[in-house]
Amino acid sequence: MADIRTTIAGLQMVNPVMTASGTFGYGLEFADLVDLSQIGGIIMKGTTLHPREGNDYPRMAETASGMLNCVGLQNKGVDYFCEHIYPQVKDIPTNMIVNVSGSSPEDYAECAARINELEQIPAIELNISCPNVRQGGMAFGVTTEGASQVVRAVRKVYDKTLIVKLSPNVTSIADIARSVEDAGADAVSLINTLMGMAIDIERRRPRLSINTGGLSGPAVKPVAVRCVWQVAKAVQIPVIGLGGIMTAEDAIEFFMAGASAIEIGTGNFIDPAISVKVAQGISDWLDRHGCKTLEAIRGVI
Amino acid sequence: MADIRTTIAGLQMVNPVMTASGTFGYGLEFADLVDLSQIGGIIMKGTTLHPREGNDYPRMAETASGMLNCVGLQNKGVDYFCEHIYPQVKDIPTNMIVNVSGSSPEDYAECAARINELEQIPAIELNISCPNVRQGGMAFGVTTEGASQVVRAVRKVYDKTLIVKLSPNVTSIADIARSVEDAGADAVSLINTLMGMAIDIERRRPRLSINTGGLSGPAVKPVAVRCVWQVAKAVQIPVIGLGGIMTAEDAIEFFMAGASAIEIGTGNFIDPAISVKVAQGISDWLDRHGCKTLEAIRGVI
Amino acid sequence: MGNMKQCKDLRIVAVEHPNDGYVLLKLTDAEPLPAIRAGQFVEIKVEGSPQTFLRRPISVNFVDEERNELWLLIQVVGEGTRHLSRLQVGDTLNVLFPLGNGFTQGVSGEQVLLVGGGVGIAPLLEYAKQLRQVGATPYLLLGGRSASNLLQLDLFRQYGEVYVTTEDGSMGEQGFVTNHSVLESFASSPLGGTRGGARISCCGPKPMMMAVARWAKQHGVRCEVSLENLMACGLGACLCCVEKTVRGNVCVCKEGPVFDINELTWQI
Amino acid sequence: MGNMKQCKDLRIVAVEHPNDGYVLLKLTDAEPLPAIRAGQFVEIKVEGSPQTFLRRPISVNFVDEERNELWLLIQVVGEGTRHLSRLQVGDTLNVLFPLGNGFTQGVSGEQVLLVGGGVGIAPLLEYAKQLRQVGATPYLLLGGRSASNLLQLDLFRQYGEVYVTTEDGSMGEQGFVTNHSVLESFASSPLGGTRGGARISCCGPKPMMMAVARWAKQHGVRCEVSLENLMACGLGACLCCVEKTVRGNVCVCKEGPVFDINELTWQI
Repeated sequence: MADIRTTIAGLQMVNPVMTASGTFGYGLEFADLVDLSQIGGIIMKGTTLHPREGNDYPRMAETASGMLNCVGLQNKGVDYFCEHIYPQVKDIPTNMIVNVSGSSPEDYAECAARINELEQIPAIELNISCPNVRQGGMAFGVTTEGASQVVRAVRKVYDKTLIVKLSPNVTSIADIARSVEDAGADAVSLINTLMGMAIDIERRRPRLSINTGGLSGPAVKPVAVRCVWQVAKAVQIPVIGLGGIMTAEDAIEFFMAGASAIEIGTGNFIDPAISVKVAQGISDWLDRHGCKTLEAIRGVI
Repeated sequence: MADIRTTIAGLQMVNPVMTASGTFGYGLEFADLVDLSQIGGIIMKGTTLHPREGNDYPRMAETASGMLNCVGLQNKGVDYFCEHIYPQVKDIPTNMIVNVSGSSPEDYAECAARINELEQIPAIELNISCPNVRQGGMAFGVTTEGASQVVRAVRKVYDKTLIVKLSPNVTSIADIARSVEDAGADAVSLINTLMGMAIDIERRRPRLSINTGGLSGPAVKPVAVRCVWQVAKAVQIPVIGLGGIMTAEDAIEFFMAGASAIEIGTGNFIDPAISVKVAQGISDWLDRHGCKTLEAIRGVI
Repeated sequence: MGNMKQCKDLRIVAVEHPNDGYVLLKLTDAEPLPAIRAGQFVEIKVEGSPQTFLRRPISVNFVDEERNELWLLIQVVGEGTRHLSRLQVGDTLNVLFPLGNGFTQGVSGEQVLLVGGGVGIAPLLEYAKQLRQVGATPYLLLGGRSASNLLQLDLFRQYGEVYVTTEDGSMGEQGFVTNHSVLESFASSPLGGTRGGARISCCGPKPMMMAVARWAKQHGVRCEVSLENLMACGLGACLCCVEKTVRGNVCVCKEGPVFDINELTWQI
Repeated sequence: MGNMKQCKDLRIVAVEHPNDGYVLLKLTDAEPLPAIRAGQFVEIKVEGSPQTFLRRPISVNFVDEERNELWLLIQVVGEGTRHLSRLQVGDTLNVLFPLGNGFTQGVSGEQVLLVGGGVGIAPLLEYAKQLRQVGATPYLLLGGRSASNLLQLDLFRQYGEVYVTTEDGSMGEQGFVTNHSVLESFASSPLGGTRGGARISCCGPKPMMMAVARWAKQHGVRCEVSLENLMACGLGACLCCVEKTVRGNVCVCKEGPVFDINELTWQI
């Protein structure tokens, strides 16, 4: 049977399937429905230095083969996380990763430093691409200067695995990827959501409270595969691919495009056990095709 | 009954529905299936100064609620158009518009100048955003300098309605729009396709001959509505919206986002008569909602 | 285990069409269904419906313990629900359940006025049953646009007195539930209510729930409402279905869907 | 008018399942169907199939003028075709047709060898009929993986001699069509063909058509093949289904789907 254990910049995973931030809560919400130990890693919801109420309702709109959201980083802040959530999640038998957002390089760094102290958090995913809050890092994620500035600040204070999540809402995602690699990122994950909008024509107003939101789901998969392919050719560090993955076959596309691991986001809303099913499906696909490991197909395109 | 006659920078149309370049041929291909006189305007396939063979097969891949294409501006060149195609299309009773592409500002200008001489071509759509050819203008469309350079060159030699088609594959489409407005564009149309990729995992190769292609269809509609909303707020010239429109309700979203007219692209492949049905549906919707003209809802968001 | 969430294909044993606008699906499973509290809901996956990408939250209409059946009463509005209305006996439906917290659990001897409007009436049937089971006394005040929107009345009558209003007067008293003559008797005793001490549980369109909440507040009656915010995951993960409360934004799917009106920030 | 393209809902009058792998849909219309040339195709819209966004090109299997029926023989491979296989008599199917140019129209007295493989056999039935109608003599050489892939043989026999090959030997001669013993007799007379002067029309998987084209070239026989490139519009507008020819890239949907092998740039 194929060996799909995966290591991303020192982060060891039972398989290459992770759950994307904001789509799997803190893992606890899914404990009844899926064996969490069979997931490569759980990237918990976005955490910021200070508590955030997030955006007003409505925050979601269904679109063709996808959905828009504008949650806006609702969270109780890093202190609350450390004191109340960490104790509940630290013993979940998989990689529990914190997604970190902020409004300034200092914010990011301070939040990351606090999490650096948490023994059982082996990595963070830096969200420099949230499209849904004015100060959600999108501003940083769309310029090479801004991106490397944040990553350098965090790298100084964070010594475990540092993943940086990239935005597809840029002219050249490869340039951004190179800049965060140079700034010390251990890996990049992409794509974050595509900025979109939907209008309720009967009420004559946007379907989302802040007008625009992030598009995710199968609709964006072709854009995600393209971005992963471009970035994998541009950087040496591992690339974690995400964007509309619903099946093992979808995941294989990302591996062939150059991804070392994948994240499942919106798919968790359709099938809470999708991550484990996809992981099993990847293993089965490799067996059917006589591949011993993912390296046999990774980046073949 | 609502009056949906529309004028875009001097271009008078029986309704605000146009067919997008590359999806409706020269109109002739659809003559059996739809009353061409009931379409606001037909934007004919991309024309370049010199003939182009386009890209190799395969050029198309179906995706979730959309499709990828990499046709690559296959056309017989502007001379052939003027001598052989223009005579066949000039008397089609609607606005016959030529989509112009090129590899250099000089190419664009020379091609536009030739078409400027054709009495019954009231407008051109400048394609500075084709993602499918190395020299397809994408390079121009993704920077404000490149975009305005091409538009200025064409504006010098073209004195009829000049529409510029914008790419969504940029960090700020509003900036590009402002630059082409300053350079003399009479209107902008958006969005061109999103750059995407799909992989045939059994054959272990991209589904498209040149690896990547342009994503269109309902999947991209939320991105298109967002772009139209951003651009309509950024410029004074009319905005023509397109991207995944399949129904009159979809079109109404674009008008509410600020569009003065719309184009239907991929939808023509699903229903050859969709443009006329959408035009009728827009009129019916306005009647049902007591609107005398599109101005009653345009840009209400 | 008994009330752990599960996500599985349930078998359809009956598809009833009370009228054109509704479909009643009766589902069963090889294993005993988990314990379900009245007011909890399920998220169903609509297969083969291009317009329906996300799951759809549906309230639990009734649980038939003897037959091990779960009933879902669905109003046919869009393409997704039209698809559900075409399901056949023997088909399966993928269901994620039970979700959310239900209505306040009843205590023996208490009186509870269940106020429902439109398809919001559905979950009140199971609630009326559960209240009766613990020895509480449910009263039903049900409103609809017209008689065709008022279903399962015979079943409701098994559990308590039923009062009806319709906007077109085709059944019961004409008007909205808040216009019904019986309502006065549920005011708090100090305010002259002959059934003082009763509390209200309400489910229906938001304007109707706000009107009921306003009345309850004015008449010193405890009141809870069941919200139907747009949601994706149903598990408290996506944070899309939030409602502003005195505790800040909370997920309707996880902290709700039932809230005491004093927890909400409604302007009433 | 008689052969103008049209896009309309046709009514399904029969749904036959020759075996698990195929479905035969018989469609009709209130008005007389347009004139259809053998080898032309239709583009159908698959409703309610989330995985199927674009229309699907399907070759015309047979036209029953008396019954005003259009037959489509579809191999059930993906989600879209599975959907088609579940259609019921009375349902409608939206069809864009007739599309493309068909096979070379027959002339009285000529002999034509129709070579088909797999589902590519389907359009040859209508072609055999039309050849017979003009007084030409069709011969059928049909190949499949196994007997279950060879359908409608009785119908084919009404129009000409039928020769069969199967890869597993379950019917006819074992091997590929190019291995069939009868083939030699169709070589050009100078090369000893007893049926010299016959031409070949071929439809099937590309490797099979290339093998047939190679044989035809080597044996001095005129040969045309029907291509199945991926396409979107079917009208020559999207330029997605292009094939490289001696004239450059041309649309298979409009200039084809049938091409003389000398027009193509195949390396044979």
